[in-house]
Amino acid sequence: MALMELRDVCTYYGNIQALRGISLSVEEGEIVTLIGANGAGKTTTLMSICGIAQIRSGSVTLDGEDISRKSPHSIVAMGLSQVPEGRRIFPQLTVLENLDMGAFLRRDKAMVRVDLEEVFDLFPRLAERRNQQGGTLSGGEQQMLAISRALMARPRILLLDEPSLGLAPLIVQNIFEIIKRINEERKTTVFLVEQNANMALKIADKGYVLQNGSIRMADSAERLLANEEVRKAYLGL
Amino acid sequence: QKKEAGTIKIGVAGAHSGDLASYGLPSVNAAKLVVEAVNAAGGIDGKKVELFVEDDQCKPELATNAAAKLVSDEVVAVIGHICSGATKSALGIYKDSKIITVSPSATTPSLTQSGEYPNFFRTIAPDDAQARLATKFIKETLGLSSLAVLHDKGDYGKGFAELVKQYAESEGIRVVLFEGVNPGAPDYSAVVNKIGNSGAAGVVWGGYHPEASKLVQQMKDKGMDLPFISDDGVKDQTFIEVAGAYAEGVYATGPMDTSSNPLAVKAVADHKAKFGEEPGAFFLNAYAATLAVVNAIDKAGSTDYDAVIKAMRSEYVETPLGKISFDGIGDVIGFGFSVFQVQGGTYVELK
Amino acid sequence: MDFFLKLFLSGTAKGSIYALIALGYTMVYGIVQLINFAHGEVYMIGGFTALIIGGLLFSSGMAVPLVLLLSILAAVVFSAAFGFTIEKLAYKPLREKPRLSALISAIGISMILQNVVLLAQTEKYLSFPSYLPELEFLRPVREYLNSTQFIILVTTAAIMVILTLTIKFTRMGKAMRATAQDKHMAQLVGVDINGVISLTFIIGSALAAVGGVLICSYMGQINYYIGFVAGIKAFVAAVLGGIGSIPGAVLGSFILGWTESLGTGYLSSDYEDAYAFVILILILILKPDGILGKNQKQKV
Amino acid sequence: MSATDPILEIDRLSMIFGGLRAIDDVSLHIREGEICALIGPNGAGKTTIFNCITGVYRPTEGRVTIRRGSGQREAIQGLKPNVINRKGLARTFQNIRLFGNMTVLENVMIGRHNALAAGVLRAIARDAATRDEEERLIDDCRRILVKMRLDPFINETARNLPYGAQRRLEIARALATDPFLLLLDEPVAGMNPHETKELEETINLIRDEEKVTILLIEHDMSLVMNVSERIYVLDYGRLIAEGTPDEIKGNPEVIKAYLGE
Amino acid sequence: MERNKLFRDLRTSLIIAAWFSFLLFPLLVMKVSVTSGAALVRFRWERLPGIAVAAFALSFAWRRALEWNEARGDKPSGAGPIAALTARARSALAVKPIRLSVSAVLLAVVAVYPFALGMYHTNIMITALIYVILALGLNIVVGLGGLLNLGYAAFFAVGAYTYGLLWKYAGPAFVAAGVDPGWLFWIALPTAGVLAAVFGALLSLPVLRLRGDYLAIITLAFGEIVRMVLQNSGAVTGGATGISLIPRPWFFGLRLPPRQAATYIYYIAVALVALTVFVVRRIEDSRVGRALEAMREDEIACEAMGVDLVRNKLVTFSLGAFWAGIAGVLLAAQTTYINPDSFTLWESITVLMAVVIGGTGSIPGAIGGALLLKLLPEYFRPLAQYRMLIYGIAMILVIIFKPDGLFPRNRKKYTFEGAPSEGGASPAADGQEARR
Ligand SMILES: Nc1ncnc2c1ncn2[C@@H]1O[C@H](COP(=O)(O)OP(=O)(O)OP(=O)(O)O)[C@@H](O)[C@H]1O
Ligand SMILES: Nc1ncnc2c1ncn2[C@@H]1O[C@H](COP(=O)(O)OP(=O)(O)OP(=O)(O)O)[C@@H](O)[C@H]1O
Ligand SMILES: [Mg+2]
Ligand SMILES: [Mg+2]
Repeated sequence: MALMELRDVCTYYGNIQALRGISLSVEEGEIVTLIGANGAGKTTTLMSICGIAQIRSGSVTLDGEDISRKSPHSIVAMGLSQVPEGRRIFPQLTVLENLDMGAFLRRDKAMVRVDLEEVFDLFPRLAERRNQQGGTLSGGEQQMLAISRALMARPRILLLDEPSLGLAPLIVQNIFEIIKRINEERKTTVFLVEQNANMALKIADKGYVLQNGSIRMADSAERLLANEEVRKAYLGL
Repeated sequence: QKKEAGTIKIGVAGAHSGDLASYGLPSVNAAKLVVEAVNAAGGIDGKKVELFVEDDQCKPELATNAAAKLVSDEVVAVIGHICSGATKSALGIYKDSKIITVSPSATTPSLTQSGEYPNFFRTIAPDDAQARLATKFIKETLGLSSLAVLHDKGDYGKGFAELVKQYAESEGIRVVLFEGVNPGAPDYSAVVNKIGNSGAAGVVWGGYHPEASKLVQQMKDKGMDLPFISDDGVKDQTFIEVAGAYAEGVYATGPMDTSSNPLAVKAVADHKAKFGEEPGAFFLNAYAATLAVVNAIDKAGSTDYDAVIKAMRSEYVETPLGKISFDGIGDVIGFGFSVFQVQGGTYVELK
Repeated sequence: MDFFLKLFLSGTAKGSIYALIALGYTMVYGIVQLINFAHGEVYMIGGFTALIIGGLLFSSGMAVPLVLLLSILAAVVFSAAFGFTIEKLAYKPLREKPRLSALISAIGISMILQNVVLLAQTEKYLSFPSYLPELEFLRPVREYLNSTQFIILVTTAAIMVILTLTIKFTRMGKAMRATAQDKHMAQLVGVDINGVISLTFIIGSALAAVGGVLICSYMGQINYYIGFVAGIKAFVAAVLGGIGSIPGAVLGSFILGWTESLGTGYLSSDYEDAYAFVILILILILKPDGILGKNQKQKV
Repeated sequence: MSATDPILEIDRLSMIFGGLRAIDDVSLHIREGEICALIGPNGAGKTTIFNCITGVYRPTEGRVTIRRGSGQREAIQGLKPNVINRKGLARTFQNIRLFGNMTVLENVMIGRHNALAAGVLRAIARDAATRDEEERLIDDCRRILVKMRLDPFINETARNLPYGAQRRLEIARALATDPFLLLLDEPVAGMNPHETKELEETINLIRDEEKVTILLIEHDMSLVMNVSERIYVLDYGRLIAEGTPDEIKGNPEVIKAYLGE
Repeated sequence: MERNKLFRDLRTSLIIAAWFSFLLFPLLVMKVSVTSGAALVRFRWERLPGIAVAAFALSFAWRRALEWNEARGDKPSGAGPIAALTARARSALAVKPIRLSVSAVLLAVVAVYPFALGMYHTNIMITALIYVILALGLNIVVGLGGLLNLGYAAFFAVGAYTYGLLWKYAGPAFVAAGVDPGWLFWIALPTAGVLAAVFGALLSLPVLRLRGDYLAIITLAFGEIVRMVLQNSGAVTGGATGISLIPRPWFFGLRLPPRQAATYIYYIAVALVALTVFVVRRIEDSRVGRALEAMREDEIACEAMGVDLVRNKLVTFSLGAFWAGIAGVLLAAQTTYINPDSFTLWESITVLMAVVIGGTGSIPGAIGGALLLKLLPEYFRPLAQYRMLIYGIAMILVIIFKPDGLFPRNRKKYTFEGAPSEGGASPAADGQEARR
């Protein structure tokens, strides 16, 4: 059984249909990437999964349980965590408090402290800024914080919306390595949305191409990387 | 609109909602009680009396609307309004439409003394009469040489306070403090401290009872035992209810004690029976106003404006305030004013 | 000097009265950014509930301290229930809507509550019996500070400390702050924002009820309209201190109390409110986010 | 004055937030007609420099001066953003800040706010001159939109535009203010390689046809290396290198701090 | 399935009924009265079943209504019967003859109103029209400028007192010279507008950098200070006693009886409303209006585009104040009596409610909102003491079911004709479809 599955999901903003019946599945331990042009509906897909955007029809299941009518916080409590589009840092909380919020549902205080150190190791920049207000961080620093905050939850399944956006080249490489490592070491399942399709497909097991609110292609990452159409439209080659 | 044969329409206007509703609603109850009694006794000349109740929230512009409404309802007379300001703005309309207006509570002297409003009457003394009486009492009976005069900044309270100040100074009493306080504030301890600091020998309050009770309470709490003299906005059983033991010893001017008047006893008892509680402010004044109107129409034998006005001025009527009539400018005659003091939980008239 | 001390203390007492109401105000504002106009009415209802329940218990011959305790408890329970219900009914449906809509809803609720009490109880002022104990040690200085004032002051301080610590350090407090800043993101880290918001209203209203009982005991009277004026003052105090900040609300209240008291004492009480408002304007010109408010300037 | 006299000069600029020195004694300059890039690790202070230039922040120390055409050199640090904009400096924002509920056309119209004169009274009277002005305005805006290849979206609500189009609209709106210097903050962030390529052309076009000098911040090295003539590299608020793309690519310090590999 | 839902619904309603019976018990069932310091409580048990039943029924209806409302919101516009109707009405209005005849009918109704309905209705309509002007003015500040102003009544007061004081001080001279003091109205009208505008500019100058609710509270403070000054400077303004016997506007030297005077003032008010609408529309559709729109969306971006925010806000404040001043003169002329009680915080709040309930930023909204808010309580008069309660409930119902107001803003959007229409597919770069 797939860990997470979307079946014929349709989502609307007011009367604009953003998702037109999306079906996809993510197996435990996989890295799955979703690519697509701007406005294809990638972000909407993530928001539909975690319940922020109400889906109008179809279903989302996690561990076989239908979560499409559950409230976001109880979905999160099932082990899902997200790096949302636009970073959504709590602007008036410090870096440390933001990270703390990431671990909001965790009870294992000791482990949280260990994870905190780990995150600071990954992004030394954040360690330097630990007492600065989140809202005054630079764009890239906020992005690092958003990723770290999601990691602090030690999720079973991690949703990432364009994690490399606004990061320096050196860090971008890092980010993909980190994702790969987390997936391998912690057995975290990863669902990755990226503009940098090249990098994303390189670390992913499986990929979906979204166009205009519908799944256009679904295949293994390698095959998508090799696909002419994909190369032309999304990899800029 | 056709005039329904057989009914005499009387309006009741005043603040029935908003922050001043507690002064307006008792007059509605009073009018209702009178009208019920009149109708139960067969009405006036066989005609039933019908009440039209209009709210003005004590706001001038709403008062004009209420007045216009009553005009279009073709009332003969209006019991109201409650606040002087609202009364002023409504009176022009009543005057032009020839409607008699009897206020139970509007005390601004100019309402009658300006001579602008021949249609206006009131069952309450104008501020100057009370102020004069209060000053006389302060000078002659209490023999105070200095005063702190406070008021609630309102038309009524400040008017009274200013007159007392004026009369007192002309009598040679020093007014060492003259200030307005915010009505409704939770705490007056700063101004109470100031009274203490001013060295005043007595305190005059122009305004209503809620503030008065806070003031006396806070004064006594601070160990200040100065004579406290106020107006008929305070000469109200509610004041004693609210201020409790603190009310003891407070002076207030007000219409002569008519509480033992059988009509007053009955009115209060009726109120308790019908509404389940003690009546509120200006209840008896409104009761008397309604009786006066009913009586004048009865005596005039018609609802003709001039005839009724004439009857208002010439005929006496038994009311809870005593046997009253009105003088040429509309002020009430037939029941004088007295100074009262709270003694043992009730206002006792000081002869 | 003695006069100054008296004025200062009465300002302090007045400030703590404002603070009792401002605390709940600022708390609700801090979490949902709503100027909760109905807060003053909840305070008034707290007072009425205490009067009613207290009266019932007292006339049944119960001991005074117990009457006090139970009537405060009743006030807290019912006010909290009101706060909870109001939020669910009138604010929650408007959460994602323009902010002014919720403000209008709050004004509507305020009108409804006032009129419900006016109609179902009375339009008159009622005497509010004080069940508060007379503290012996204050007797010699009662010219400066009486028992009720003292009790209000202590209660305010205690509530402020507890609330500040709760918000700063507990899990719930963190959830509240996160909810305040970004509701969607708070949900995405697992915060049950409905629960948090309900709880905020419950706590805020419970505080209002405590304020209702204590302040009415101090004034010795109650009426359906006392909430409106008090609510506005508390709102001003909360803004002065930096709205959303708990210590700010208390500080703002004290500054308001002192200004009014000293202004009355040395100038004239005619302009009592004006002094408060002038101070408010001056402070906000110098510190646009209030005294203890966070600078919410966003980085671009 | 010579033609190579810089049109923007930043002299020993520092910006301190609390105890944090976000910009530390930075001096740089831009000459007329150049395309320059400002790069550096996250949090190096790039956006802060833009904010100091455009008046969002008042620099703690240092001077920012401009010279337009053959005019006098004037200091602009500490002036208000709208005043600086009127002097001919326009910018885009790292986190897109469009007027989301307004149409594409309207966004650009706001950009031309200062090119028009009608005040309140003339707006009420709506005299002939005002009507003319309004008509010309729409034509002007359309011309700019065509240039930015946004004309297909002209009546769309800005918020509903694809991300790439939104970035271009930010540029169009800035261009509408008739700047001589355009500051672009991460113009291709969130764009796919294809869109990046297109924007590269657009940037060149703006410089060549509109004669606008450009200073840009970007993390996408393909764009930076392709369009810019000179590059400044910032790290921890300090300037660590300056040079042509090739020089920068080979600079070991830059590689270590920023580029990687 | 359906049955299940119904069952659940009923159960929820039962719980809610129980909850409200508990919640309202002390206030509605118990009744307190205090005699000689002791509170006495009476139980009105007969009310309890009523409360429970009402709560049960209302909660049931409430949830249904909310559901319906949500469904309505989700539906693509143009699907609901009402939407279809408005759409049809709109397209009909686009045809010139129809538009003309509709306006003619409207004009005729407005013109004969005072004759058809009598003095009371004319009077309340004048009050309502005064509030329409106020709401239109405040709408400039709140709707267009996005600045929350809770002290708007202050400018209203400036207007009313301009006329009042002119009358008080210049009136006797007029009378002595044998000139009808009603002339003063026409002098006061522009003077009051300008004075209020100047006040608006002066008062707002130091505080314009404040944001959101801080601005709101400062304006509230200003409003209260102005009222206090009016109240306390009795020597000049008459203090709490106010100024009375203010003359009605000059009418060719005739002293009109109240009924005709009301009609006359009604026409003046209608003309002023028309003027206000005209001016506000012109401003909205201008460079200034666009800048305000942008300022509301994003101040930082707006400033970066060279828009002077301070100047814009100042203009907004004074423009708003201007109309309040005008409305003030009308008020003074209508009531012939003014005192500070007409300019309390409640007045400011009422106008704000009119703006928001009508639809923030919308001109028909401001008009509709003000008419509703001022006329509704008048028509509620037969409800007597339940009036304000019902009024509060009505307000909440409106705002919950129409959170964007009754007539939400339908902003004129600048468009370029000759471009593909919004609905059409626009060829975007490289075959990607334009997002819609
Ligand atoms: N809040 C909203 N209201 C209305 N429409 C929206 C909203 N958010 C997104 N949309 C529309 O839904 C569609 C899908 O948007 P979405 O943000 O999911 O795309 P995306 O694939 O994440 O694009 P990007 O690469 O720009 O992040 C777009 O057409 C967009 O215009
Ligand atoms: N208002 C502020 N208060 C405190 N610190 C600030 C503020 N603004 C910026 N900073 C700090 O200054 C540093 C520089 O920020 P800046 O936004 O200029 O970085 P940047 O070079 O643009 O980075 P990025 O590439 O991530 O956008 C950062 O470390 C940031 O945390
Ligand atoms: Mg997206
Ligand atoms: Mg940056």
